[in-house]
Amino acid sequence: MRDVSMYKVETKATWCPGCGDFAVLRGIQMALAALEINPNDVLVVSGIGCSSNLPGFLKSYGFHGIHGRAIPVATGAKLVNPDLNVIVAGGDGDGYGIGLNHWVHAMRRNFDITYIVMNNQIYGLTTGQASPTTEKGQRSKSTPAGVIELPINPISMALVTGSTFVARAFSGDADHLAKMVELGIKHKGFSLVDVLSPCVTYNKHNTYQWFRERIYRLEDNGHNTKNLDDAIKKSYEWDAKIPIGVFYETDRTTYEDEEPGLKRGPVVSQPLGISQELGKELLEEFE
Amino acid sequence: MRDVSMYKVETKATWCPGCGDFAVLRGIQMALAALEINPNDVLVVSGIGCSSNLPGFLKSYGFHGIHGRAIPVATGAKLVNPDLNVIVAGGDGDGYGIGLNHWVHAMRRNFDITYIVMNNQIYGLTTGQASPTTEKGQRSKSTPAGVIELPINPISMALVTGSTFVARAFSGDADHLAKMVELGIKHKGFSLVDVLSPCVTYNKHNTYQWFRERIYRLEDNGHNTKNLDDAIKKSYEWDAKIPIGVFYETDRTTYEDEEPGLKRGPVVSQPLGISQELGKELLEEFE
Amino acid sequence: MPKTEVVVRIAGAAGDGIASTGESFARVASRSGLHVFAYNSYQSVIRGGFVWLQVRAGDKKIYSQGDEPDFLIALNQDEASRHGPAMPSGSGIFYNSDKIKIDNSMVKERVKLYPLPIKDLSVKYGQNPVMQNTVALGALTKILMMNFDMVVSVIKDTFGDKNKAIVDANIGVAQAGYDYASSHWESINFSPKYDYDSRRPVLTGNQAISLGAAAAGCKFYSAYPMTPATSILHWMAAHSEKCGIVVKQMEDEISVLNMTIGAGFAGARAMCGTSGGGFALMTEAVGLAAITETPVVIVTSQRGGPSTGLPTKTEQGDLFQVLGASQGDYPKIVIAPSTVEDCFYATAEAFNLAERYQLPVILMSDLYLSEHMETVSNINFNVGIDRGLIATSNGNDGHFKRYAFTENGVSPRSLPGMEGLTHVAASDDHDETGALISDALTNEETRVRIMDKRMRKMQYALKELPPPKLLGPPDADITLVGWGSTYSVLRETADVLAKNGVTANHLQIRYIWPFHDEAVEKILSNAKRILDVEGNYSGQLAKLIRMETGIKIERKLLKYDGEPFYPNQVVKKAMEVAKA
Amino acid sequence: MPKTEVVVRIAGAAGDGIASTGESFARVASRSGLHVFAYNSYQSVIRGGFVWLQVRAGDKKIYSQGDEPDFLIALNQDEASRHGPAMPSGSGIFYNSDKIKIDNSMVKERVKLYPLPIKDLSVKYGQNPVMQNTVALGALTKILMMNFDMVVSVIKDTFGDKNKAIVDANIGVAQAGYDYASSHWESINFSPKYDYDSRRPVLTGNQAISLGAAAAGCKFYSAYPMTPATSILHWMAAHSEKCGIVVKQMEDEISVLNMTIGAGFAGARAMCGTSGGGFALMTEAVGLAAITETPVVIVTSQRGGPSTGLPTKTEQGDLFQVLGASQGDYPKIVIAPSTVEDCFYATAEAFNLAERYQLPVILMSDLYLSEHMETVSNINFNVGIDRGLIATSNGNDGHFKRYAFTENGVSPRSLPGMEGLTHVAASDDHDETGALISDALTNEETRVRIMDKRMRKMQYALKELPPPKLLGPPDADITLVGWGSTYSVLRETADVLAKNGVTANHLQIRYIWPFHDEAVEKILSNAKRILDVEGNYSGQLAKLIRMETGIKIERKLLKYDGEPFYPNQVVKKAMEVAKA
Ligand SMILES: Cc1ncc(C[n+]2csc(CCOP(=O)(O)OP(=O)(O)O)c2C)c(N)n1
Ligand SMILES: Cc1ncc(C[n+]2csc(CCOP(=O)(O)OP(=O)(O)O)c2C)c(N)n1
Ligand code: SF4
Ligand code: SF4
Ligand SMILES: [Mg+2]
Ligand SMILES: [Mg+2]
Repeated sequence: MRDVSMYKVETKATWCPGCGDFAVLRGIQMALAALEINPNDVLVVSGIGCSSNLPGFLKSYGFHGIHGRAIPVATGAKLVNPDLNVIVAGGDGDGYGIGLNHWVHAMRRNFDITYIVMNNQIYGLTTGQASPTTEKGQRSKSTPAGVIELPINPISMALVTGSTFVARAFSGDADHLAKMVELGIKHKGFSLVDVLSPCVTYNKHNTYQWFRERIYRLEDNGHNTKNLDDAIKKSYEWDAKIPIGVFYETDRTTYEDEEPGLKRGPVVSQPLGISQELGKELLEEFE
Repeated sequence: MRDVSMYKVETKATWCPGCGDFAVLRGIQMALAALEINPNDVLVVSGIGCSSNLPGFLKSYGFHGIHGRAIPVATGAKLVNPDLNVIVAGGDGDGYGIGLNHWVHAMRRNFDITYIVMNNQIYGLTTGQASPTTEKGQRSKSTPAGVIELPINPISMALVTGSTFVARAFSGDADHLAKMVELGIKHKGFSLVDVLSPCVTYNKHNTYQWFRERIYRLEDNGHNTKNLDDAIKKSYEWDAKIPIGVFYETDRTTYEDEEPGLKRGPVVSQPLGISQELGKELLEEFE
Repeated sequence: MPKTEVVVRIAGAAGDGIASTGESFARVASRSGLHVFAYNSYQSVIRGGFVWLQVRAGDKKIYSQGDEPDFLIALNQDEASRHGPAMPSGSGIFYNSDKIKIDNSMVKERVKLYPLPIKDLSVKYGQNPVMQNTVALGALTKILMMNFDMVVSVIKDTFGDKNKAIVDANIGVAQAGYDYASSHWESINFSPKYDYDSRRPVLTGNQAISLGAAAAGCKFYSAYPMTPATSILHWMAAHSEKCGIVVKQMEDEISVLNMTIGAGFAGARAMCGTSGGGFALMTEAVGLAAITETPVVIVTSQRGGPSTGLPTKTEQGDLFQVLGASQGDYPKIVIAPSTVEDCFYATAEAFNLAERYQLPVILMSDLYLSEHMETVSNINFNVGIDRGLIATSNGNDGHFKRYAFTENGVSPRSLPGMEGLTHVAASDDHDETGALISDALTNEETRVRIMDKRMRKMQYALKELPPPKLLGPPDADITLVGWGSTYSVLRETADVLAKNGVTANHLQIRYIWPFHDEAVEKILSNAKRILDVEGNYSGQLAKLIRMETGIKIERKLLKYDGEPFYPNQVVKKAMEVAKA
Repeated sequence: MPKTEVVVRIAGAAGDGIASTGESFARVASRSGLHVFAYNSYQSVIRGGFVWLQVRAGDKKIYSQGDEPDFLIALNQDEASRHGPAMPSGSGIFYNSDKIKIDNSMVKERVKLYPLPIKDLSVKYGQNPVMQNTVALGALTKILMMNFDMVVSVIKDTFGDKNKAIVDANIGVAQAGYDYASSHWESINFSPKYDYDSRRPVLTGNQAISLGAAAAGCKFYSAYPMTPATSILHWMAAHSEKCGIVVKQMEDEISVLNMTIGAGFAGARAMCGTSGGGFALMTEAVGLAAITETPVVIVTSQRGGPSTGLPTKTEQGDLFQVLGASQGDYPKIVIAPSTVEDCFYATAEAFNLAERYQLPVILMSDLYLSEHMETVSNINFNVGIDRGLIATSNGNDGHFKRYAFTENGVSPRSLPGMEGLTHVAASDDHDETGALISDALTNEETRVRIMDKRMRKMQYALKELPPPKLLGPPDADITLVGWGSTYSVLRETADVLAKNGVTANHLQIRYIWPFHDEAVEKILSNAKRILDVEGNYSGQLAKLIRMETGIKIERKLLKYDGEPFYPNQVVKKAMEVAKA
């Protein structure tokens, strides 16, 4: 166990007071401390959104890219340097909206990264439009008459697409949140931690209070995290009861472990260039 | 029942002899004939790929757009003219690769369109790279050592994302294929017909023969198309036995039926412009 | 002489309600018959940061937010300390004296302090922190000798019938501020021509774009939220049912433009909106609209780049992104409206051009133009609608030549649903009927003919589009050159220069593409001294002008710090150049 | 005088094995010591269509596929009828006389017919339809008096040790063709300097790019398949393990470039490749690379536009797409290699520039350059590697100034994993440490300084990059101007003109950005007559030249029918211009 202060920086988080994302920041710091991972060996990648500002508030390497494209950046870094602990942090709009395709494909590839989504069911930074997880009927600046589409269910999507670790946490339960992040980082393979992280400014429906009335922990419920069917069933629960905890975990060879280009170890540590002999051999194919 | 020749054009399909896509073209023509839909009232939209050339070989309105973006074009047309019968036709690369995000979001929105994917588990037009549905281990020009990621399972993704009609067909069973397309078009809401449509040139693994050895019809099996859990379970079947037929069908209000902008009917038939009175009213908000 | 113009700055943090207070003041001024111009400087953060809004109001047309303020309303200590010391002599500062400490040592000489004991004044009406804004608003209107009835009417209209308690509370605190000011301070010598019968709408550029679209019969709007285009989406969504417009927020900007193309293809007048990063994602489909000859209108409102850059700051840095959008050569029209009023008309015009030439029309705005508020005098919803060539059945079912080779490159189009006019619009190149020439039917000659056909539209469009005119005396000492939102500050500059004995004229490039090379060359080669004024690093318009006319503009005033130009800054530079 | 150069055209349908037959002939010629240049004209269809490949071989450097062929190998009746009648007097046509009917009435005078009874000749070796190609190849080598051993060695190397039966069958049919020719026809008077000890590699531009990347230490390559860039992906994937390169086909081009940026940020030399439509999708991330100062190399190989356009045809139509990519002003380097050999070196150079200046470097190729085959004489894998500034720990943990303001704009960078040098790279604008200035810490002054810092890289890069030199006599009658793949045909044109008594020189623009304005202006203002030769509709390079130098090139030869320039065509236009 390291001291959490190792992972702190001077820059103050600019989130609104009460924003759920503070708990996520703290959860990541606690998880890293618990796992004794050196800040130098961590790369936190994000897109754009209130939530995506997170890397700037944390001591580690960070890449705060463009909206929706955190996962490709993160997996590019991971593929050339698998020794890095790569965490992706972002919002529901960023990840389940514009960036959903990358998320889906990363899950089936089983890159060994941890994806933490601060799911506030709203577009925060752009001042309150419906997001892909906004509930049907909710009014927002872009849906003044109410949303008329079903929300994305990130848990069930992750389950059927091949994510090898699928969990949900809640910003109102900070220690549990930290634990989920810790398990996600420890898991070898793609791990999703969907965090219900209230936007106190723009989402007046899915509030801390609203969640508190519904949330329960899967682990208190004897849920079997090895059974995909059970996990899928649990993933549908929402209106009356909302489960948090690990839905599912399984073992599958990671992408990096099978990648032919990594047979000799991380490519960032390999010498550059081509020997004259290898060069000759390569050219001979064309003669 | 109309004459299938109504839906034919002079332009010859340019697919390789034996390509599965011929059966899909014929299936669409048969379905339209059976449903007695006038060619003028059909819009077939596609992206880019061998399969996406389909609109050019069929008598109807067509839009052969850019790679991966058929669904947005189709839903744009549908939203302004819900009277059109809108069919989207394309490939696995087009729809489950670059275009997957649009597909997922269209399903949860439940636009009333029919999406036919000619799934040959390969990138045909670009001469044989792995596609999102290429099986693990398969060699291709881009994966000479074999694919190292799990394929997308379009059926289970559609099921958990809210597609209200989910079916699979096989180009080697043309009449059944036509029936699936017909049911898909008849269904009010988003319908997916994933067609196993062999690429005889580049996919030497998933051949007609390979499928024939495995394929069975769900309807011969007493499958209940109203049960989501059963459908999801069936969706996992692949290696030994491969089901075709309707996996799931359900009723849900379509997007168009709830869209506030369509309250007065198709917007393409509405008069253009703003009366001076309405204009005054709109301006008053700013005074 | 009494002042006839006043500049008020409100400064605080995000979440302090600055924008709505500014808007209220603007509407009060407008309902008093004044012209108004307001600009809000804010950051990409939802709470906190340093936000300030500057409103300028007077009885003549106002061209910018002005330079130094006459009044500051400071909403917190930070902002008081940041803006206070820079306030010019003769100005005044309103502030909540319960929370903010200012004394005369902190400000210049002759700066008047207006401490407001907010708690006392608002205690009766509840403890809402934004009450301080309304108190200050009340006090300010008193100092400006405005009619308090207008404050009441604006508050009523803002909160509506449903919120009687809120309306009453707001009127109460405003009145308290007004009364406190009246019993403690003198009004200033401000007497513009008030006129309580004329009320001009106070519009932002985006609101004008939205209204222009509605006027032109826009039936479809799609967007993915992105500053500074988002408020178009908000207006459209709010007026969807009323105006019969299908409004769709999509999953990304790629789907936005493709969907808009689908709507345009199906026969609806269709528009979408975004900013630079979203436009980058749209670029592929811009070429699709062009090759399928589908009419669409795309609004892109620029902000500070590169990349996410300064997402809430203004810039005119995307000219080459728009000109270079998508691979290959293809026809498109690019218009840069110059004022809020022009946003309305340019948008309506864009729809006509898109349908007449069957191509994408791109409207380039920027944060400053899209988001600043202005009183607008002349909005006429009767904009004239020209849908271009629509085919009628030729009885030749299945052989419709959608892309018939014509003199001006425009071919009659059919819309899905029309009898006997089926055809396929393809992104692969094709012949007159739409059949692909990229595959087995390859044909070099047809390729050249179809390219030439498409590109001919540009020659004809150029003939139709009015060439730029020089504003001001033709033989002026200096010619100011700009595009888009700098129009206003250049107009103002020319006026100020005239007062300083320097004659200036002004060349505004409104049609960015096709480019009026001959007209511009003629104007500029007759200019005595030229100053190019642009909100970007590299002088993008100047580059375009050189590309099209060969004329190199040596003197440039370029700004890329995120803030708009201020009149003084432009005047100073223009004087330098004029005297060089 | 005997011919020392021969042009062979093979024509058939997609799926007929034309490309591999062409390649075999090219390799036979190369192993005989000849120089070769081959171009394949095909369509976007997997089977059928009209495909033809033209190989030109001779004992001097060959600059193009040549004009009229000396020999046609017609693989089906359609192609025989299409190409046969145009064959010039003195040429010959090989064809399968079992299936194809040609007689003398169908061809010009003195066109020799070489009917091959394929069934008889190949019956021993099975009924594979592509056997006809190999029979023809055998016959052709006899007519050209080539050494049959080279045919044997190429067949062996092509099919490898594992396929002895196939190797034997192919050698058998080739021999049958050779023998049949020898007993039925005369050889032609073709005697270049054969040299069976020298064998130059026969490379396409894409293969040279791949080798150049490997030589430069590329450790990461990502792509989404897109003609004409796909063959880079194929080479990379096939050599991933051997060369230690991580190769990833992604779900789209957006993820491709973002992933490449991630790899570059993590410290690998990283590249990606695409064509115009894919590049459009990448544009947003080009700006991201620039503002985060992440080195990446992007290859974009142009094809016929707009939109999907002519996906298997060549064009140089994306210059402004690349220049205008992404919003705002930011530093980038754009290189247009001119030959296959230059593809190798320009790619290696791109990696050095990307790391030295910490920015995106874009290599612009086109289908013609990427896909045509050429013998290359001079490939040296020792390309020199310069990784630019890498930080070492400053003992000041957490306060690393990743974006320190420096003289030339380049700041030492740290790589994830390095001790004590953590920082966040952000797409929002930021200060020296990387802290955002788009939010609460807004700062106009810092914004200007960081913009200036980034843009200074361009001034320094321009100083480093060698300015273009005029090739040929400085006082020539005509100056040919071009970029990219037209280099070769312009070289050839200059030679032909010289033979016709017209002196020509040649200005090749290799660095598209930053642009060597002074050097180009100097060269062009001294030119007598200028002819701009480009493969696009609008003369994009000419526009760029005018934008940067003010010089308007009045005479242009523009081609946008999908096919490359042919020497005759350029020579004809150049003669016209030179004599005007
Ligand atoms: C290409 C692009 N489109 C749009 C935007 C504008 N934008 C910034 S943040 C955001 C949504 C943020 O929502 P989410 O990811 O849920 O984050 P939150 O602010 O709610 O934490 C959008 C649409 C952008 N930056 N880039
Ligand atoms: C943006 C973009 N990227 C890449 C391509 C190249 N491309 C054309 S078709 C295709 C894949 C086709 O695969 P699929 O959709 O499965 O269709 P199939 O040919 O197998 O029927 C690709 C990658 C393109 N046209 N546009
Ligand atoms: S707007 Fe919402 S998500 Fe953004 S910082 Fe505030 S509370 Fe958090
Ligand atoms: S390449 Fe494959 S998918 Fe394409 S036409 Fe041929 S068989 Fe069909
Ligand atoms: Mg959110
Ligand atoms: Mg496919």
